[in-house]
Amino acid sequence: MTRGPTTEVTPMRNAIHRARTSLEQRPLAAAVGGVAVFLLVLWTTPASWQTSTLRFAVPIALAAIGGIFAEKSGVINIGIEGLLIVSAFSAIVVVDWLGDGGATAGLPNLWWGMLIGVLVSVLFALLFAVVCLEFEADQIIAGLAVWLISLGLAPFISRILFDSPNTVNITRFENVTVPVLSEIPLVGYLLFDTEPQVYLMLAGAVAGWYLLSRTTFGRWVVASGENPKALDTAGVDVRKVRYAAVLLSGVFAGLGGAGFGLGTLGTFAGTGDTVINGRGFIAIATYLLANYHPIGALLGSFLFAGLNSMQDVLQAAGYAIPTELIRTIPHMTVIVVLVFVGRTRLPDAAGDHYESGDD
Amino acid sequence: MRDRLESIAERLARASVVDRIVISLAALVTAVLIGGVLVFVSGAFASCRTGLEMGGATFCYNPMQVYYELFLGALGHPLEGGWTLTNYSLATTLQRTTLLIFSGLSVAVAFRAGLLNIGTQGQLVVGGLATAVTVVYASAVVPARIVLPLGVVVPAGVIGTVVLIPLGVLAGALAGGVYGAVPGALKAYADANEVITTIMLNIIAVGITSTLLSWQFQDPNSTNPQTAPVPEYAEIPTLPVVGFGGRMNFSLLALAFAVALMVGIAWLFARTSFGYELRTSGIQPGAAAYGGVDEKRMTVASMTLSGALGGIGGAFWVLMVHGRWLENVPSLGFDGIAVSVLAGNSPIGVGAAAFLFGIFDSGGNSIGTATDVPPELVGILTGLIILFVAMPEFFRMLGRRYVTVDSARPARTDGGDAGADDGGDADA
Amino acid sequence: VGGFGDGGSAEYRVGMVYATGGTGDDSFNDMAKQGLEKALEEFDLSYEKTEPGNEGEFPSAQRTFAESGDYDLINCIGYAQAEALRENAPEYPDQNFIIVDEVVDADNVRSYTFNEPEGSFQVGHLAGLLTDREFAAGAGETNPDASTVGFVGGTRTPLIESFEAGFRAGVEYANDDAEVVSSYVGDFNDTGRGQSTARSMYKNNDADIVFHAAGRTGVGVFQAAQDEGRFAIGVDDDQSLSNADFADVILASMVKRVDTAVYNAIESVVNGTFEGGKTKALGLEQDGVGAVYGDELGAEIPQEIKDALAESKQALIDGEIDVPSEL
Amino acid sequence: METNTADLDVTNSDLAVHLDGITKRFPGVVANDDVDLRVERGTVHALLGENGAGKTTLMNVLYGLYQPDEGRVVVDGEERTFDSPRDAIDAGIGMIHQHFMLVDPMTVAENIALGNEPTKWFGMAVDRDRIDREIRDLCDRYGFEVDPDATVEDVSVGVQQRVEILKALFRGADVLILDEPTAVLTPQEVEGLYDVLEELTDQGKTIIFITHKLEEATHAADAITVLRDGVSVGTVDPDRTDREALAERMVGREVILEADSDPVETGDTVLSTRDVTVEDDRGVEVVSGIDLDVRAGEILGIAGVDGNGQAELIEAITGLRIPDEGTIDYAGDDITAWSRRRRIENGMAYIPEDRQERGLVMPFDLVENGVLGSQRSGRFASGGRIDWAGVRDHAEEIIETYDVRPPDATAAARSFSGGNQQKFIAGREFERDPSLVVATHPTRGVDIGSTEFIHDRLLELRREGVAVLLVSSKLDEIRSLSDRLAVMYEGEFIDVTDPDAVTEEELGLRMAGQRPDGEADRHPNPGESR
Ligand SMILES: Nc1ncnc2c1ncn2[C@@H]1O[C@H](COP(=O)(O)OP(=O)(O)OP(=O)(O)O)[C@@H](O)[C@H]1O
Ligand SMILES: Nc1ncnc2c1ncn2[C@@H]1O[C@H](COP(=O)(O)OP(=O)(O)OP(=O)(O)O)[C@@H](O)[C@H]1O
Ligand SMILES: [Mg+2]
Ligand SMILES: [Mg+2]
Repeated sequence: MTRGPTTEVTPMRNAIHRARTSLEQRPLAAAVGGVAVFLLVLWTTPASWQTSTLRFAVPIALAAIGGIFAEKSGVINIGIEGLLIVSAFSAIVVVDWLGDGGATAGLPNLWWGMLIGVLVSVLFALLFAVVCLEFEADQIIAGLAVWLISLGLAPFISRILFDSPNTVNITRFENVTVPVLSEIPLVGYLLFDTEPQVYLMLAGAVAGWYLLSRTTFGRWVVASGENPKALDTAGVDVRKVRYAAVLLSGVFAGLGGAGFGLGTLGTFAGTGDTVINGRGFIAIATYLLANYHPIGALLGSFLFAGLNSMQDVLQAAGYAIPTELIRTIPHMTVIVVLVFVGRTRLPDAAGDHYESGDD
Repeated sequence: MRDRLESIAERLARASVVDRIVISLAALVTAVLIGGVLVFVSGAFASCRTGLEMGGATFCYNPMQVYYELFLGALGHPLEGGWTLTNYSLATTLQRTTLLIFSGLSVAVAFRAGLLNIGTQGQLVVGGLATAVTVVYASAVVPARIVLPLGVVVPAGVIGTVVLIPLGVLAGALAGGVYGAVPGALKAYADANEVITTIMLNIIAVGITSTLLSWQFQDPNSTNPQTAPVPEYAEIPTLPVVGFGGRMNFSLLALAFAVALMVGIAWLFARTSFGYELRTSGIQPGAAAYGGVDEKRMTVASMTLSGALGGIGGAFWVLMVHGRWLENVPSLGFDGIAVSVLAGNSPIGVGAAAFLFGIFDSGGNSIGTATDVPPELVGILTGLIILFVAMPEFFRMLGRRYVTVDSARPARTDGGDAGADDGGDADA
Repeated sequence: VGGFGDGGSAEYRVGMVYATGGTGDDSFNDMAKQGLEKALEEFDLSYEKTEPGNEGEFPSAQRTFAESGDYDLINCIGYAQAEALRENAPEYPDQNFIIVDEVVDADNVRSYTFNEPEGSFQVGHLAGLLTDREFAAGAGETNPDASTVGFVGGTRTPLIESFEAGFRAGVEYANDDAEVVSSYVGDFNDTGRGQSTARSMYKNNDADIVFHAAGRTGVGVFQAAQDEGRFAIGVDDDQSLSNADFADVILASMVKRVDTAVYNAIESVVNGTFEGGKTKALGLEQDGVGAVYGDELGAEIPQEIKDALAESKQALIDGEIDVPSEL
Repeated sequence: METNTADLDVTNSDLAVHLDGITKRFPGVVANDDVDLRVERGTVHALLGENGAGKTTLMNVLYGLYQPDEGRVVVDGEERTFDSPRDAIDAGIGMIHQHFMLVDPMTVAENIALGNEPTKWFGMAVDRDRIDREIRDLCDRYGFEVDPDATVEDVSVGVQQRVEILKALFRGADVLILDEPTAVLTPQEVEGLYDVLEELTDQGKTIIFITHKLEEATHAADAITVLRDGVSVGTVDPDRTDREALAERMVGREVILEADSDPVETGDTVLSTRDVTVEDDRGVEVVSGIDLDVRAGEILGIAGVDGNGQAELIEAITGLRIPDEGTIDYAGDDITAWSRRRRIENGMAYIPEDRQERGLVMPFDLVENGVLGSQRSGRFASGGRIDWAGVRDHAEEIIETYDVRPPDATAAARSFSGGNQQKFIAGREFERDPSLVVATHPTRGVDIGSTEFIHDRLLELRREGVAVLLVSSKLDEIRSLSDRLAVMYEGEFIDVTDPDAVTEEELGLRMAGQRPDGEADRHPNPGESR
């Protein structure tokens, strides 16, 4: 996107890089290790922190998975922050409009909100895709524009509808308990007695992983980002693949934004950076950290969401910590992660426009 | 003769400067049009006592009025009675213009070096605090008056102005520069993507400065999160005769300084070795390295310069606008991105774009007070402008549709074509 | 160029400069707006407003109104405007201003302050009494094993800390053993963080009741209360009415009658009785602050508790109880 | 123009491909002008022509990447319109591009199946077993050896080429187009390729083989069509023609196929490296303990197949890469730790391998490009300011002397053709008043006229006592110019010799890793691993 990679590698980073590669090569060991760490964390931390973490991971994880598809296909979508904003906002507006707590045409209004939220997000992604793929816009700048437009549009509409940059409150999703599974010790209450958007996130991560690594489409996405010309000459329309990938990033980000809005927030605050508050950017850092692995992105989102909820827990527990400084911990983490794991290689053609027949 | 004219016209059309200006203007117009439609349509969903009845709906907002307020309100409504040049709205517009020139230049310098510095905001926040703190502490040690050899007594105020303002600006530039150098170094030596690090550093800047504030620099006489005020004489002085009055918080001197800096940066790019190396790095890092540019150092240097410019922006925000540092810094740095993008990263263009966004800011206030249209409209317009500026192809395509430019482009002779020697078939 | 169908001009004009966060916060700013709206109905009045995004915009927002000279009164809502007003008021000696929540010493400014610690003491007293008992109403119930209550603040400023100070004093007055946990989210608009903070108080600290002074962030506190089946106490407005969705967990609200202040100021301008240079302190006695029981749950609160509160109210008015305004 | 070859008549045979009157124009260029091409089934058909003659363009038309402005495409007797490669693939055409179209981080199998993946579970998953099975079948049938699970970036160029061929066969191609398939191969690998082609034609496949090397065309093809400046100048039978006649047809004039360099007095050692070891971006050691000396007035050539460490060695010498071990001495100074700028300032000129990435700033005009590298030298700058008037004069001088066309110093570098770009770079570097010239592939992609000019200037500099280090993969070029010749293989010098003392065949063997003393080759299968 800007400068190419530099040639030097710090030894520290090399070690981490090697560790990561070796983990990637031994998925079973990685899985077992991951589960062990996971259980340890579950066992030693308060339950309220765990549920908060899970809920706050939703927009980060799903936006990150969406971002993976776009970027893997060669389109850096820095506008996912904007997609989170519009989807969360429109979902809540739709629920309020159809009637809080009711159902329309047999479908609960909350799910209508979800649907429309995703749709709006996809529309914005489509706008972004057209601008980048048809008109050869610089992806980073177009992405920033999408963010800025969303940042203005949501409170703008909110003021017109509600006479306030903040929307009304709606009744949020309720917990869905899976009968037997929720009885599993340690993880049952967390993973199988939770809200729909959390299930969506878990399913989304698995679906994202499957789609990317097991299907034809996934292979095309990878090829389109690494060497679009190769894909083109293999008879696949690169443009279509990129459209699909960017729209898919709209779907995932939409699920994340709408799920977060309907399941966790129940209201949309439009002042400042809005209630999304940079979660889309954290999502980008998350998938870079995860080296574009959807499951990795899920785990990474736990890290960031967990750090974020940690401060609330610590404060409530009476630790006198300077809040302002604590708030920056996740962001510092992002930088540290980038510095030490920065070897994440961007897809070769990421950020470049591709025109079939160009030499 | 016609050929000649055509070739001149062609050169003009291809000249990138003209290209950029046309595209920027087209983007502005398109964004304004779309914004107008948005305003009009959204008026149907707003509630108002009286509005335009059309097709069963009531349209509450008049886009013409909105733009009237936006553009002319920012100048103080020159078409209405009782207008004076040095009015408050225009002062606000120019105040913003001045500040946006600094942050726009900051972004432009980095962009030209191929670095997307989203971190001007953070650099401005940090630089501003450094300025305020430096000036507040230094003003305590500035001597009350100095007696020059001839017996001329220079009062503290004058000394203060002459010493403290440059000192404050320098402090801002230094702090901003260091804070810009950080992502530069992370990029150069750890390959950390600067877009992400600068976004993060913006948030971290808020955390750090607010912690510093509550730890040490909070004005004890105030409950607002802010530093103690700098002495009156350390604020940027206004030109009493031609300028805007003191309570306008705008100084023509500051604007002049900003413009001078703008010209200086343009000169740096065009005339100096450093500027040449910076531009080369931005366009083609491989070629820059080949040409003897140490890419890592250039990354750090350009980010430092960029940060310093952001820091200067913070310094002027402190010294010209508030006379102190406040915890909630307006989004001057983010607007700087828009300014620079609209200006095509050209330093001189930054001046024009800054004026436009100055109008947006001040006119935005006008919209907020004089109409019921949500002032967030300005944010949407900014986003739309950036979006359209980012897609020059869109306007080129439009242009090609309506202005037929047939491919009169002369065929380039392929020098040294072997066949050419003995009159073999020419290739075109 | 005017808007479509511009109405005729009214006799009086006021300018509103809202506190950051703006209208729609369901508390402080909306209270001011209610006062304005009441005045709009009763007088031949028109208004313009600005909603500055941060403190830096206050000086110019106030000045924009003052420069035009068209306004009979400029209402500056929120303590954060005091600084700017201290500079501006002398510059425009003929312009009438009011400031809410702070005192500005100028002949053309009328200041309205509220005794937040007194009101907070009242709800603290309520919380302290309830946390010890077994009490279930609406969607919430207390946990009789633990006597913990919580406080969630917006940003950590002296004003918000004075809420906590009063609340703590009230809790202690009711119950020496009750514990108060407190947390400042750092934002008046982050419902998400409000939610997770309060949830942590309910779940980890076994808090029964959480009082918030956090603007819109407080919505998150109500959500957490509903999720966890506990109680919350609102602020500024009777939030069991303004946020009726949460009426089943809002025990009470510490109201602060900003609307009264705004309305009275406008009324005095219309009547020609505006008194600049004076401060109106609104406490329990003036009904400027106070505990208002929740619309839905109020009826279920035991009478003896209500009696105790009435008693302490009188004691506060009589000055028999000293409430700290700082932590 | 008199020739002693008889044009082939292939009108009435069984045609696999018939391109009829194809014209393809680009802005300012007619790349193909009414070209006819008839390719018989089951044969190898060579398409011969100079750089820019239009060979690739013609094949891109056949492969559906370009749509012809005029003319018909007939495949298997049926007229077809290919809107995209997809259509061409469906019609049984496969293309192996000049630059391989492989996705580096994907595996061999993934690349082979790309775009044609068989699926299972109603399209829900790629059927990897089936892909593996089919690849194994293909390998058995045509005698290939590839590891389907290897990552493409880890296998040698030769193997990558097999992968490309397999990719075409995998989608059932009957006609295979190979665009300059030998450019990146060692002579031995080229032989292997010929075997593959034979195997393929035996099984009924048709091959179109693009090259501008005469001997390849005559050696491998059953028929040769020559293109010149976008025009077809006839199809000939290789058995009834000779190299000189073909060359004349291709170039349009008589060609001298040898450049000569008479020996010159050599002076002091200008450049010497000792034990230089370099790692590439991935941390793999690609240059292992190289010792070399270049004296004033001498051209030291480095021959070798691309990717054997030449690029990294040169980058280490010119200051673009830090060697991990060893020292580099230049004009008596140890410059190992010197910056690139300092090396430039001390008279090191460098024609880089990649002119468009490194040698020129493409959007800058030639004036601005003329100062690249000298932007801080006293000649063009003082006090940090660049003297643009002086720079402009300099650029115009280069343009004039080196016959850069069009002679417009204010045109952007990217608007010049490759050959003219190269001439400008050569001019800029040669006119630096250098004491050492490092030239990498100085004539790659440059036509014969410009090549001669650049060669002449190099020899002239050598006569003036400049030391020259020349890297090239063109054997004839490097043999005729060099005074001494080093052959590089897997990061080491296999041999340093007098170029006249070895035959082209011996050179080929050394480039494949065989040492002159007959010492056993450390890597019996040179191409397989890097
Ligand atoms: N996409 C394009 N746009 C403009 N001109 C082009 C394009 N592709 C090829 N050309 C021009 O068409 C002509 C023929 O090019 P082509 O690539 O077919 O040559 P070639 O015979 O394959 O040469 P080489 O041996 O160098 O590969 C050249 O002058 C080239 O500049
Ligand atoms: N993709 C392209 N788009 C536009 N113009 C192109 C493109 N490729 C080549 N050209 C133009 O075609 C012309 C020939 O370029 P190219 O480098 O292919 O020529 P060439 O035949 O290889 O020349 P030379 O023999 O000098 O290397 C140039 O004027 C170049 O600007
Ligand atoms: Mg070719
Ligand atoms: Mg060429």
